[in-house]
Amino acid sequence: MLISLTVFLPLIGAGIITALPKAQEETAKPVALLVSVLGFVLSLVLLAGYYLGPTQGSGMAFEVNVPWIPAIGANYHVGIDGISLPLFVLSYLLTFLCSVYAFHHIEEPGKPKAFLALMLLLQTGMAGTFIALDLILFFVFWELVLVPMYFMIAVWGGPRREYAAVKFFLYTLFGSVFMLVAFLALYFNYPGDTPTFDMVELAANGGVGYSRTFQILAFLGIGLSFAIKAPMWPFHTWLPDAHTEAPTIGSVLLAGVLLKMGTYGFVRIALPILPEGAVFWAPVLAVMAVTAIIYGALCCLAQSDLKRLIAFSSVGHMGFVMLGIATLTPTGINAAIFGMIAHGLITGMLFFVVGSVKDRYHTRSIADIGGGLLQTMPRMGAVFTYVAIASLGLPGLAGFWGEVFALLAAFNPAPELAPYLVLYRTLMVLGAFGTVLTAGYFLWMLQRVAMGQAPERWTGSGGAGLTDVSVIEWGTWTPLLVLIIVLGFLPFLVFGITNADVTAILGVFGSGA
Amino acid sequence: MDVTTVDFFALMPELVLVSTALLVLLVELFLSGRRKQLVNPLSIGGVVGSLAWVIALAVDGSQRRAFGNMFVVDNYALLFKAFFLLTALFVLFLSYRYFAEIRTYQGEYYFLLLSAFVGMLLMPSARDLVMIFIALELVSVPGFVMAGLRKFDLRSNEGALKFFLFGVLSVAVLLFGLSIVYGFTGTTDLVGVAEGLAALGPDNREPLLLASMLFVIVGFGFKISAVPFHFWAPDTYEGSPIPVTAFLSVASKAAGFAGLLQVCFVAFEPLADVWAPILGGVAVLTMTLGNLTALQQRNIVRLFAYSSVAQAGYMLVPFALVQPGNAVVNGVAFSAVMLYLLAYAVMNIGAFACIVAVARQRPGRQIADYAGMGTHSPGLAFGLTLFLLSLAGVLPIVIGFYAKLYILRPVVIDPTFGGLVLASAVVINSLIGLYYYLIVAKTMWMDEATVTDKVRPGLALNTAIAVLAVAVLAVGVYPQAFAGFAEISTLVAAP
Amino acid sequence: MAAVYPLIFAALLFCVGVYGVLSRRNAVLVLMSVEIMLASVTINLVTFGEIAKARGDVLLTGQVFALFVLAVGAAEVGVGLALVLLLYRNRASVNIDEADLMKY
Amino acid sequence: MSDYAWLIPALPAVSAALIVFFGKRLPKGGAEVGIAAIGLAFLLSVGVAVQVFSANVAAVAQVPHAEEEARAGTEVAGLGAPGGLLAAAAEPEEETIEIPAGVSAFVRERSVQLTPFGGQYGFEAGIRVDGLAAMMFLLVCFVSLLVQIYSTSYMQGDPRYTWYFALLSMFTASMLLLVIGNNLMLVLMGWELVGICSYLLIGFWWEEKANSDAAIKAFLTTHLGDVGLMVGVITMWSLFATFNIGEIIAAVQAGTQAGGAALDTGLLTFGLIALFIGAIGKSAQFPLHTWLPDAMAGPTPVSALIHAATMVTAGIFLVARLYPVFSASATAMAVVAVIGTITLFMAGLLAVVQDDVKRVLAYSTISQLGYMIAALAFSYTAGIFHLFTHGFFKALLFLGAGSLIHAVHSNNMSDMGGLRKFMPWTFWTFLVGSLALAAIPPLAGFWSKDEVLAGGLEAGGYTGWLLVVLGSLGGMITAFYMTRVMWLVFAGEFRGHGHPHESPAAMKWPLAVLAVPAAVMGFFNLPFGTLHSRGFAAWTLFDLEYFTNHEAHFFLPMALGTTLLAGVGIVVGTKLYRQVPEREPMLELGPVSGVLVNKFYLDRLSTDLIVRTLVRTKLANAAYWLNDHVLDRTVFLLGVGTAKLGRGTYTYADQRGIDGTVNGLAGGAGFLGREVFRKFQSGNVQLYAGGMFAGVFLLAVLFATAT
Repeated sequence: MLISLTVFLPLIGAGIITALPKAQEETAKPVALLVSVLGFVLSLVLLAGYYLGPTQGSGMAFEVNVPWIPAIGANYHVGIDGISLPLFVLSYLLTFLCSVYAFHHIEEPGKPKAFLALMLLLQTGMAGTFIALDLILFFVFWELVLVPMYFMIAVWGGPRREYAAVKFFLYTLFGSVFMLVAFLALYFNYPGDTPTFDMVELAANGGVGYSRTFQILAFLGIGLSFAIKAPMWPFHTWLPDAHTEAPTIGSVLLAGVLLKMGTYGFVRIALPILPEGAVFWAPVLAVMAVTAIIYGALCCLAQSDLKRLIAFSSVGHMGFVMLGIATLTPTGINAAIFGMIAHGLITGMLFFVVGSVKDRYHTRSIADIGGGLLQTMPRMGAVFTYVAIASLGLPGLAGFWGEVFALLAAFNPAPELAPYLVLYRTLMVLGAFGTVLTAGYFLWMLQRVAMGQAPERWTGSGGAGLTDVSVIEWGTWTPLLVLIIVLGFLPFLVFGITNADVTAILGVFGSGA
Repeated sequence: MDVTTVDFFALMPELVLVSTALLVLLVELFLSGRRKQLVNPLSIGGVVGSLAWVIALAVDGSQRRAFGNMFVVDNYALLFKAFFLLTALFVLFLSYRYFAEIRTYQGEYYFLLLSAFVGMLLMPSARDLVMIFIALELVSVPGFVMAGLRKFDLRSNEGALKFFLFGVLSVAVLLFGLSIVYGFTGTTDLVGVAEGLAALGPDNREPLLLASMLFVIVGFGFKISAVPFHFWAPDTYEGSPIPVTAFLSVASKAAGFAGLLQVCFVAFEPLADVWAPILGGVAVLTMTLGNLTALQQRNIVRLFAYSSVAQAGYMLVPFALVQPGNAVVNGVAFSAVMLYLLAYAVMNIGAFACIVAVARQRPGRQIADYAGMGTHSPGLAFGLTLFLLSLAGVLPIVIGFYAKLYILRPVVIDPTFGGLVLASAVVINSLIGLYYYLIVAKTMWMDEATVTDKVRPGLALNTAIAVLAVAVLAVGVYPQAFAGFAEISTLVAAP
Repeated sequence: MAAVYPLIFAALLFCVGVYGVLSRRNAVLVLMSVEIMLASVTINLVTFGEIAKARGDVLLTGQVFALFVLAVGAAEVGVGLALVLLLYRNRASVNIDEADLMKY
Repeated sequence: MSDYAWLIPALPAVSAALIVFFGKRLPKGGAEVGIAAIGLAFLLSVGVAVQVFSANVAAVAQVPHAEEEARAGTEVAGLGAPGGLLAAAAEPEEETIEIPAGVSAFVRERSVQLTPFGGQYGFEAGIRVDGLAAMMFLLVCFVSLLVQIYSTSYMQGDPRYTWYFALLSMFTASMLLLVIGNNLMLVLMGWELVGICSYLLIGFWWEEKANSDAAIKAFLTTHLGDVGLMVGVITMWSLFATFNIGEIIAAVQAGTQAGGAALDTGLLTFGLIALFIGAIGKSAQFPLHTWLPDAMAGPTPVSALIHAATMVTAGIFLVARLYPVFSASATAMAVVAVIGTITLFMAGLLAVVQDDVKRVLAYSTISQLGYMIAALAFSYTAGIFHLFTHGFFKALLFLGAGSLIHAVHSNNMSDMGGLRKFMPWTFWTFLVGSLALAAIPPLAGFWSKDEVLAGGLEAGGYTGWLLVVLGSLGGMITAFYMTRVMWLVFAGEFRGHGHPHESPAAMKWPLAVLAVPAAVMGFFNLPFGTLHSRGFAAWTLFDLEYFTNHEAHFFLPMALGTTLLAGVGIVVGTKLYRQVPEREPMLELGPVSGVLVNKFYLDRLSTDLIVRTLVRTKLANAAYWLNDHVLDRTVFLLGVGTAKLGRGTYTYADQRGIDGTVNGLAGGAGFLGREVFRKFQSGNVQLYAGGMFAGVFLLAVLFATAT
């Protein structure tokens, strides 16, 4: 019961906010803050409950299984386990921080009422996807997320917002339609007697009864949708547009949580339910993942717009996450989940900083800023340098573990992938080389933005607008900064939670090294 | 089969409606000035009365026959009658303020509308080719006149003229086909025709017989504005008053489908392997052409004209999946068409209600007029956005999505190659469709408002929009209610 | 007399009607050609009615159907002429080609 | 005592955090916190060193000494006859001395087991203190302490004074973490942290683009090496299913892989070479050395600490730490030797033609590092002893250079000259440092470099001889360029502007303190008999059995030979630079032969022969040109190239390719709708009817054929 309350609380909050009379537009902000704080606290309670409660930190907890559409056998089956818990808490944390950030930072058409209602609706969609254990329920939450994000980009976005919003909407939707067809096919060809949409049951069945070609085709359908969402290499062209045009809070949530829905989908649905399909497609995923790392880095080198650069950087980072998943080993999947959390924190933080820099400089182009951020705004420059270094995967900060263990897993993938061992090892070396490229473009960006002499148009009179980090911003950023270090030094905080369930869910792949 | 016996109880809904129509015509003569508007509540009373009778027949539950088996009242017929009467109710809500303002021919309009609805009530109960022809004509002819009611507007009578010529032409073709089918099978009763065709067997299928079947389908093709026969739709929709457009796009199309359902699923069922793939081709053509042309429209009514053409394409998909003799798939396909019709009616009338509301203050009917509506009249904008998203049928929180899901179910039960092609066509077309529906939503919410006075739809329209919006959302969240209709509407299992 | 002759005659009449609809400029003449098509249908029906009567169909459905067709045809012509009159009054010409105000 | 060893890295880390948060408010701007912390750490490391060294010496004492005297005897015999030089080398020494059970080199390991994460192996963070680590503690803490004291005055008045000290403490902490870590993952962590600290320190004055360019170049080149390290660590893990160094060494010595299977030497060599690539990157060896000279852009104390004593030695430390694993694969050892030798010779040449005093020292560091790497290929003690002594006198030279620059405000030697009169302290300490570097007995450099060559000679074989020949030549070149520096900087009249003055006390005293070990340190590792078993070699031994079999040898003729070569280097240097300093730029341009010709009256045979072969072949300039245009160019092109490649992929593949198709599809749908279907709606009803009948006709045809 608690879990449904946590998920639908933001929805109720959104309802309350829309009900607010137009006169008190400003009161929407405290209400949104209150709702998101409550949501975050509840998610922490779930975290604690998961650990201390009966399940002792492994297996499914807080399960609710109530018939929803008996006609097609879809029921409201929700639950949380080691894999979905970290992402679930991350989504609540980011929404809480965004609602704090929203006090001063809503883009020009203002209208905080509508904006915050959309944000909370987005939060329900995101949280729902992570706890849904029924394919149709998962699909509903998966689609639900699109509408608020579409409006967020389309109304509060940058100059090319309409193009970006429509592209984002249609692109993701195109993928999800194939996913729906695959879900239906799964349902109707269920070998057991009573066809079901229940993920847990399908995972337990482990693909037995589905023919190999069926599994390959179904994996293609489902995989395509997830590949578009977690932008994998050929399907990523919506991400840079969506990010550059989205408002700051929009891109934080988009990068922080929405991208993870795709990779989470792979771990939760694609791999356990269609093992043979997974084994067939794994090398292709691995190749696409490493291309994403190299390709993303190369594109970053060519960027002149700061936000677009960070968007491409998340294509690279998600490449590492997908490489981890493509190895089909417990180490790989653990590394992938850790990578998701780390990427959520770091890239979310990067977007916050870039958003604040844009608010002050009123431009995102690196040439216009012309460097000297450390001079005009020392603290902002320091935070920016810190997060950029965290993002390039410095050990001791969160970014490192996800990457290094993904590479480690890639060196010896699951036994089923033995014929591809040489391919995986060359991919691993290429991926490792990718970290150099990543370091390259981040440091080059740092040099052009943070270091160097600040051009005179920003110093003296021009620099009046460049106030350093405000209290609101500190309030939003400190939790993230602290978490990046904490996770950097104590990676087992996340690994401890995910390990048990990942080993369980991957049982079907034999004992991956 | 005694032709003369008349079971009045079965005919009551139709009789009540006919008497109200005549009463309306007479009463309107004696009313003058503003009090002419009273005619609208009178006709609403008539419709409600007829609805009461339909419910009474449903409660009574027995299957009644009249006119020597030409007129049958069973649960399929009753469901459709209830559906038509509800649509009538909402069309009346729409037209209450519209016709009050243009102050012309109120009496005639309501008389024609009610007579058309009488025709629609006859259609589902008609189990005889003659009766189907008469019902079809009874629906079409008032339509021709209503389309031309805005006498002062050249576009209106041009649209009506086109509608008339196309209508008459296709009826002629239909009749020619019917005559030949009668010639082959010697009877006009649907079940009799089916037995006649089955007796012919698969080997000696005369090309003439197949051609005649085609002519019959052409007649209905016109009514539901499938592609080769849709040319009249955009011009007529644009020309006629908006409530009439709503009537044409929902009610008369539904009547067309009801007729087509009975003819195809009962009469021509043995030859299904001939006409099913061809209807499939027509369906894909209709969808694609309708959606692609709609992409370019600037006038909101013409956009909805093409959108209703496209929706007709979606509704034709189950027809393409019929397999001779396979009762399971046919049953599911039959109920799929029924359900999509219900959903389509709810969505389309809701959308037209909003268009009527806006058209009163911005007669230009251009999409650009809707700019910035999100700011000055958010309620209406939210309603219209909801209907648009539902028409697009891609998001799972609205009725449109489940309607499309049901169309695809027969495909998934036993996936044939043709079925898969149709499914992907529906998917791609929904995406194209989503684009132009989103464009309208976008202009409402994102563009700067050129005209900023608040749109006040007035009580009748507001209630209509609100009720329909709630229906769209309710079914979206809890589709179980929607699925319930599927079971009781299987005519195929009934005969 | 063999039933095939009236049928062929009806088919030919139907083609004449179709030609008339497609080629005539004047709206009234188009209406006339539609009436021709309806006439051909009635011939068809009556012929088939005869054949069915020979086979023992006591209800003469064919002939009854023909009567209905005639009645409905008359109604249609009435409505059609009203609309053509309306067009004439607004545009002082019944030339169909001019009636293309609404395009694309 | 060694149980508290984990405090050593912890102290500077805590001080770094304190300075970052509270530095600004402290009276001395956080410097005192830094110095106090590193001072404490130094004391602790001395304590640990004493405990470890005495334990090692005790262990050595327990090994039976019968053979000790016998061997000493053979050496003395070899002393007289020059032939003996070769004989000693060829005579294999086979008798193995068995080690009493229970006696082993001092290794103290304590670790914290963190909950197991993914898969079946646990992740443990722990410390591993042994002779090598103790030695490194001493070196790092001592040099870091002196550099921080030196910096209090050198960095006086810098706007980011506090941030500088925070960075220094952070750097020292990560270096010590690297040294103390007991598993490869911790080493990797320390490794990259040290890399980022050096990036921040090199780019400390990031106002000028040149500095941040140098910093990026340094970080990227070392990061390229780190990729090798990462691949190596992962290969080790896949071989032994553990990161723990102790377990890996044990497994290699037992010759077994993770599941007890026989060791796959192919994969092991691949892993070791990958690890060595990491070492090449970090210790600026042959292909990846281009970043070190540019890294001089950072403040000089930073160069002293990082680019002389500590960070650059990380590569050598890694090889030493995994020495048994490296020695298990002969090919890996050969690669180590070859790379080391090439670097030492090539860097030496480059040092000759530098005008900037810091660049001279930088190239000399690269060449000395080459010595250490090459030495490690043959004898463990030689390598790390040279590391130890080099750390001291190179730090001394850098700090000396720092005070020169501080006084003259310019790096180039052309602005210096005649500073002997103005800066006596710096002069004398600088002299001690350069003599030690030039390997003049009895200073530290002589003993460690001799140990290196002795190791090479004793091992013999192709690479051994390569080391001996190039090593001794390298020694001569080192002596030559150091004398050149001495003369250009301290002799003649002052050529710069302004008036140079002796450095303040805070800079003078560290120089003096460093001069002592530079001079004295050599005596700790005398290769004679009993002294050896109680000296440096015993202190830092990692494996008793290895220690007993690899006795240190002192080949007098070899030692004499190298000293003679060094003397020749000095004489030639003085000849060239004593009285003609103003024509110095001539030499760099390369027409040195012209200069030589004017000096006919010089002693033709020795100087011409050596100088002509050295300079006329323009070897130095060629090397420098090669380095600048070929290697640097490739790295630059790599950078620019990737940027261009990046722009290419972005515009063509991404925007035109994939995005283009997507927009194309949308545009196509729009076109189809606009141009084709819309036109069907022509407004003429007869055309409609025509269209309808065409459709009907088409359908009829389909119907007819359908049967």
